[in-house]
Amino acid sequence: MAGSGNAHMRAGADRVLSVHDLVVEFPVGRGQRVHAVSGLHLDLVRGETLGILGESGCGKSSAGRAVMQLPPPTSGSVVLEGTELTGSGGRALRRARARMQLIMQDPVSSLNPRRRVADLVAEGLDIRGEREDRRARVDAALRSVGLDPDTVRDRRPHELSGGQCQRVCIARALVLDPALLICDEPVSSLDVSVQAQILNLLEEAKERHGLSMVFVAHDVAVVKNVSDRVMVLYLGKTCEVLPSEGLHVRAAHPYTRLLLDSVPGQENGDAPGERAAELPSPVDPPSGCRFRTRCPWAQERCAREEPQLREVGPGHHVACHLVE
Amino acid sequence: MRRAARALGELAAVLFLVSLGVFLLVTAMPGDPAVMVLGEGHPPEAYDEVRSELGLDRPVFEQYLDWLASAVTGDLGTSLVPPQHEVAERLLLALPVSLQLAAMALVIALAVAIPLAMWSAHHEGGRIDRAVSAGTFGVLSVPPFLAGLLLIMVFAGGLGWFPRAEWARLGDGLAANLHHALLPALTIALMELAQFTRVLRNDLTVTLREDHILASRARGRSPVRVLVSDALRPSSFSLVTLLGLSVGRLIGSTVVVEYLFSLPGVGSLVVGAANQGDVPTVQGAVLAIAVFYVLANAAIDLSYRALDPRIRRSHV
Amino acid sequence: MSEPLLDVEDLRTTFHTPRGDVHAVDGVSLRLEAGRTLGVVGESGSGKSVLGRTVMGLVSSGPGVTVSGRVSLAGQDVHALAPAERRRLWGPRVAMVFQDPMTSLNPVKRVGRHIDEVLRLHLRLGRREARERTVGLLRQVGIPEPERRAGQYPHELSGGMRQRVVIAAALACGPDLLIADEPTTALDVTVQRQILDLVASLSRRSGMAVVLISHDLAAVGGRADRVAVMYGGRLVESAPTSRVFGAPRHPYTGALLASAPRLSAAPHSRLPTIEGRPPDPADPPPGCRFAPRCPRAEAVCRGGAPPLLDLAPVGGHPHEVACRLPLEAESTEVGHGR
Amino acid sequence: MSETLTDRRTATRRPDLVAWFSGTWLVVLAVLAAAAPLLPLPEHVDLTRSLTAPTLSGPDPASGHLLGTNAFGLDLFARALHGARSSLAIALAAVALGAVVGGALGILAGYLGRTVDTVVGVATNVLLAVPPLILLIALATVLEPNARNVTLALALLTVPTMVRLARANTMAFAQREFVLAARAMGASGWRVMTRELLPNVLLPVLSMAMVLISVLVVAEASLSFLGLGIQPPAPTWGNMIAEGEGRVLEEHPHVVLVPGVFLFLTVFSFNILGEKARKRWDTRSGAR
Repeated sequence: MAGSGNAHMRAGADRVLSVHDLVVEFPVGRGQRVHAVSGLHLDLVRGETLGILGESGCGKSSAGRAVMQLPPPTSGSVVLEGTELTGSGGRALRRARARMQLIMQDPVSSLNPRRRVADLVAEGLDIRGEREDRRARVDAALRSVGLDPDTVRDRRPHELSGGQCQRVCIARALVLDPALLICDEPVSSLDVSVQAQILNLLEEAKERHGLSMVFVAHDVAVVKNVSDRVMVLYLGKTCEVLPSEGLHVRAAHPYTRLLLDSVPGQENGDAPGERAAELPSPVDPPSGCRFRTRCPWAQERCAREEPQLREVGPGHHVACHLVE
Repeated sequence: MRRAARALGELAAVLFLVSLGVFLLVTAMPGDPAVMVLGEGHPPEAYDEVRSELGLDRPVFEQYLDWLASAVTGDLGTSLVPPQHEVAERLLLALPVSLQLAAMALVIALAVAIPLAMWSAHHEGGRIDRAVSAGTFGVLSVPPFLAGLLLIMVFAGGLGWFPRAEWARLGDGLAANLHHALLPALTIALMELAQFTRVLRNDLTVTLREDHILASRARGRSPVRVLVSDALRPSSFSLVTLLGLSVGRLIGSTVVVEYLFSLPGVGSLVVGAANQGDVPTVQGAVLAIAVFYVLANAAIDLSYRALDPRIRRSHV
Repeated sequence: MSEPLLDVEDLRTTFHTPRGDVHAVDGVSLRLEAGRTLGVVGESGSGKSVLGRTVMGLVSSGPGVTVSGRVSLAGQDVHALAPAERRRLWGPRVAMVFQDPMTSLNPVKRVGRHIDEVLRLHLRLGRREARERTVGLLRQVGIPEPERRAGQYPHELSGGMRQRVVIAAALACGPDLLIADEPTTALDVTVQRQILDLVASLSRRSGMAVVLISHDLAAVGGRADRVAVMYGGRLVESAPTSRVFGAPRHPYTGALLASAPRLSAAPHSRLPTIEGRPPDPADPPPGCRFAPRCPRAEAVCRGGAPPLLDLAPVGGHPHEVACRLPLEAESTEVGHGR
Repeated sequence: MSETLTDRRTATRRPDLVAWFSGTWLVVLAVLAAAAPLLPLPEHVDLTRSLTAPTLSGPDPASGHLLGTNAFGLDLFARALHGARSSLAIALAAVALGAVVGGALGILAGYLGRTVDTVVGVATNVLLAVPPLILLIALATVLEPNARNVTLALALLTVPTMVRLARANTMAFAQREFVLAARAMGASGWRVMTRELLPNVLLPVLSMAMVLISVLVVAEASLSFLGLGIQPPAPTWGNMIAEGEGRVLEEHPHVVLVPGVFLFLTVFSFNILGEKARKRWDTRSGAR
């Protein structure tokens, strides 16, 4: 792709989240800007999980945080359950944030080291001034993520393992009864055996609370496992949107194919590989299709013309000139 | 480039505010400078005359601008206390003494601290390391005036190796000059030496734990080579930082030690003036020291670039 | 069977800490023949990195550490050598690549100097000659414009390029054995593959043996001839790669394979998990370290450390397992990969 | 790996004895200093009451002057304890004041950034543009040399260090994900500063305060030594040491050594405890 367009957006009312033309840029001095996310569209139906897949620097984390308005995007619109979030400041935004919760990559760092588990889980309630049943709600949340309230309640984060810390993070998100969970690489700092526990936990939580989820990660197999739809990003642009069912067979975009071929254990000798190893600078992204500098099939047209997302199958959209 | 302009602007703002603060010292003074000049029992006409001569009858800000204008051209006014010397002249006479002492102290401190820190870091946790660390802590807890008195007691009094309180200018011969300067310089150096050793040693032990040191060792380099060529340079940032921080302490120690040894430097000048309430002299000296100090720190900030290629690129 | 290049016998590395002795490596034995690749797999805290460093001799007995057992590299007992002699091995005989290419290059040294120095130290090359060899090595590890790159500082290169530099420095003196400690963990997936391909092709070309340490079974799987699985400082299973993936015998290996999400599986399928948490290295459980988390464990497993026994049919490649109640030979059909 | 582990071992085992000694010395000194007016000590300040006492007598418990007397026959032990009263009180009050003001400004500057940060930054730089002792001398030239003014001047000296430390820690913690998490749950800026940042910034600030106490004890003594602090005959360690300048020192070294040892042990103890505290709690030094 790395192209633009909104052909993959769906009609219909039951949308928890819809994001239009999201742009995130950071100044890096000398008048230059990092183009972290450039014109992203996405929508999310109730109960659905959207996986956002990409490597470091593709803008997947920036996109997740811009939806949270942390910090607000450079431009674009984010509508959560019918409420426009961009531009709404201060109190209104803080209230809306309770409906969407963020789970981050490093569970140890996302917990204030000086506070106890019970207070960490109750933090959202305290902020909202919801004092009734505080203890009972905290205990229920801890139990729902598989922690025993009596043993962990008075511990501090450094006394817990990474997996347990991530459970605490999930508990404190769930206690607010959100509609949307944004998970930013929630398992990439965990060992494989712990990773499976957390993934299962997220699935259970989603079913029990009727959550919708945006799941940002770099691991194809993990994303495929938790998602209904997968969106592949490269240098801030969308390459491909497709159902996760059969993803490894149907994926059509050269970049998605490269990702699939790079999965350990999937190496296949006759894959064309890629041209140059270097990731272009997000300060000065390539013209046309942003992936063209690494694409083995790139043509002259790819430099000139930016590909648009086109439907190539049911619910399957690709932004590439070469895919039929 | 924009960063450099910004830093320069901030430097100017700081110097401006410092000069304003230094000037305002007069207004904070409890007594009346005119009375001080005249002494008790002066005729009233003379009082008004002195006041207008000193510019005290004009608005404060105007006085400040005047003062700043003359200060920039090198005129720092005259001392309030007889004999009413030009402040700038006295400063110029005193400056070489202080600079020599501070420079000698710095050289001594670095010459001892760098090898000592490397030796100590190399034997981290060992007997040598513990002895060095205990020694530096001990030395750090002896303020320079106390250290100076003890050194005088032993080397000037008991052993009689050094003069106790005289100064020989360079004109009197290099040997005499060094003979007189060594004991005070050593006094000043002690605390810097201990501080340098401690910080550099801690920094080296951290650097020595980094992956690239392990990688270098894994390529078969000897521990001493690793210490000198792989660890010392990354650690030298903190040494430079430390130099910046030590300049302030160094100036303080020099003041105290000059006073203690009765050496004709800026320190003796400023302490004497402070004790007599001679505000113009204190003002002039403080302004000069502050300008020197700010510029020294700016120079140190600049030297980071030369040392760390990562900063070098991001700054330009 | 030929004389092995690397022969490790009952290696133990113990750190003495205020909390008590930590048995980071607790009785590991393994062999590696010249030109072969051994994968060492384990989760964090399994002792795999300490094993690599102890084999290399970077961790050796001293204040706070005790190393016992024997590491024999091309016939020389690494831990019996004087420090200066051991250093002479590092570079020409054995070299190491570390996990994080951001920190394993000295930030204030130019890229070329990292390689230059090794050449001049071990091969006693002149300045000019070393410089030429450096450029050649950089080209060999796939760095474009090697002349220009050699003059740059590490922070001017991407992570993947930096790891290539680290590899070039490791290969400079043509070692017989390369120990790569999580060489791709800090890198992106697509770059990860390039680096692993590079190590494999270099190994093939120069007949260099490789110990590939990783937390990711699948990453090691495609590159290693044999895989050794570590848990709690011990080897629990060691077998030809296809056997480890196709018919793991240790319950831990089986569970580890099963808990990784598979590309071919349907979305939202629940993953089998390993309950509990890894053992505390300062206070490990008695007997089999995995017993507290093992669904098959019985009283006998908590009795004493299970020995590492060869369960392979006569004549086959050894398939060693440290388990009193191993999985059936063909019980789980786990496809290679995910 | 091996190095870290060994270091942790030696670091926790070794200095405990020294630390215990330091703590004991400070507690004993503080108790004696607090109780000094109540203790049956010989005269320490009033020259008219020491006319009959021996002058410059050496330490001799039998004479009733435990550590000897000075040139006016005033008892050195009593003077040292009364000196400790003013030294400790001034240093503690100044550090407390500096920590509160500097800490608050540092958190505000670090979290709010922009204008607040610039203003606080320039103010800090102005204070730092004059070397500490020179700043003290300048203030001493124009201020009445009493305990209150000395305390205020010393507090001013600690503010820039505290601001920088608090600001650096605030900025480091503000980047940590738990602050982002709190904001994601709708926490206001005030809540983030007081509930998330303050508890984390407090420990490094407190440990820095420990280190600064020793610096201030030395600064106060230096000022007194230069004749610019509290004036004799009211005792401070600095002006007591100043009494030993010149020939007195060689003939009667105890005049210098008695206050010198008090000063040394106190500064040493604060240094040891401060360093211990800093090692444990400080994540990021405030140095530039």
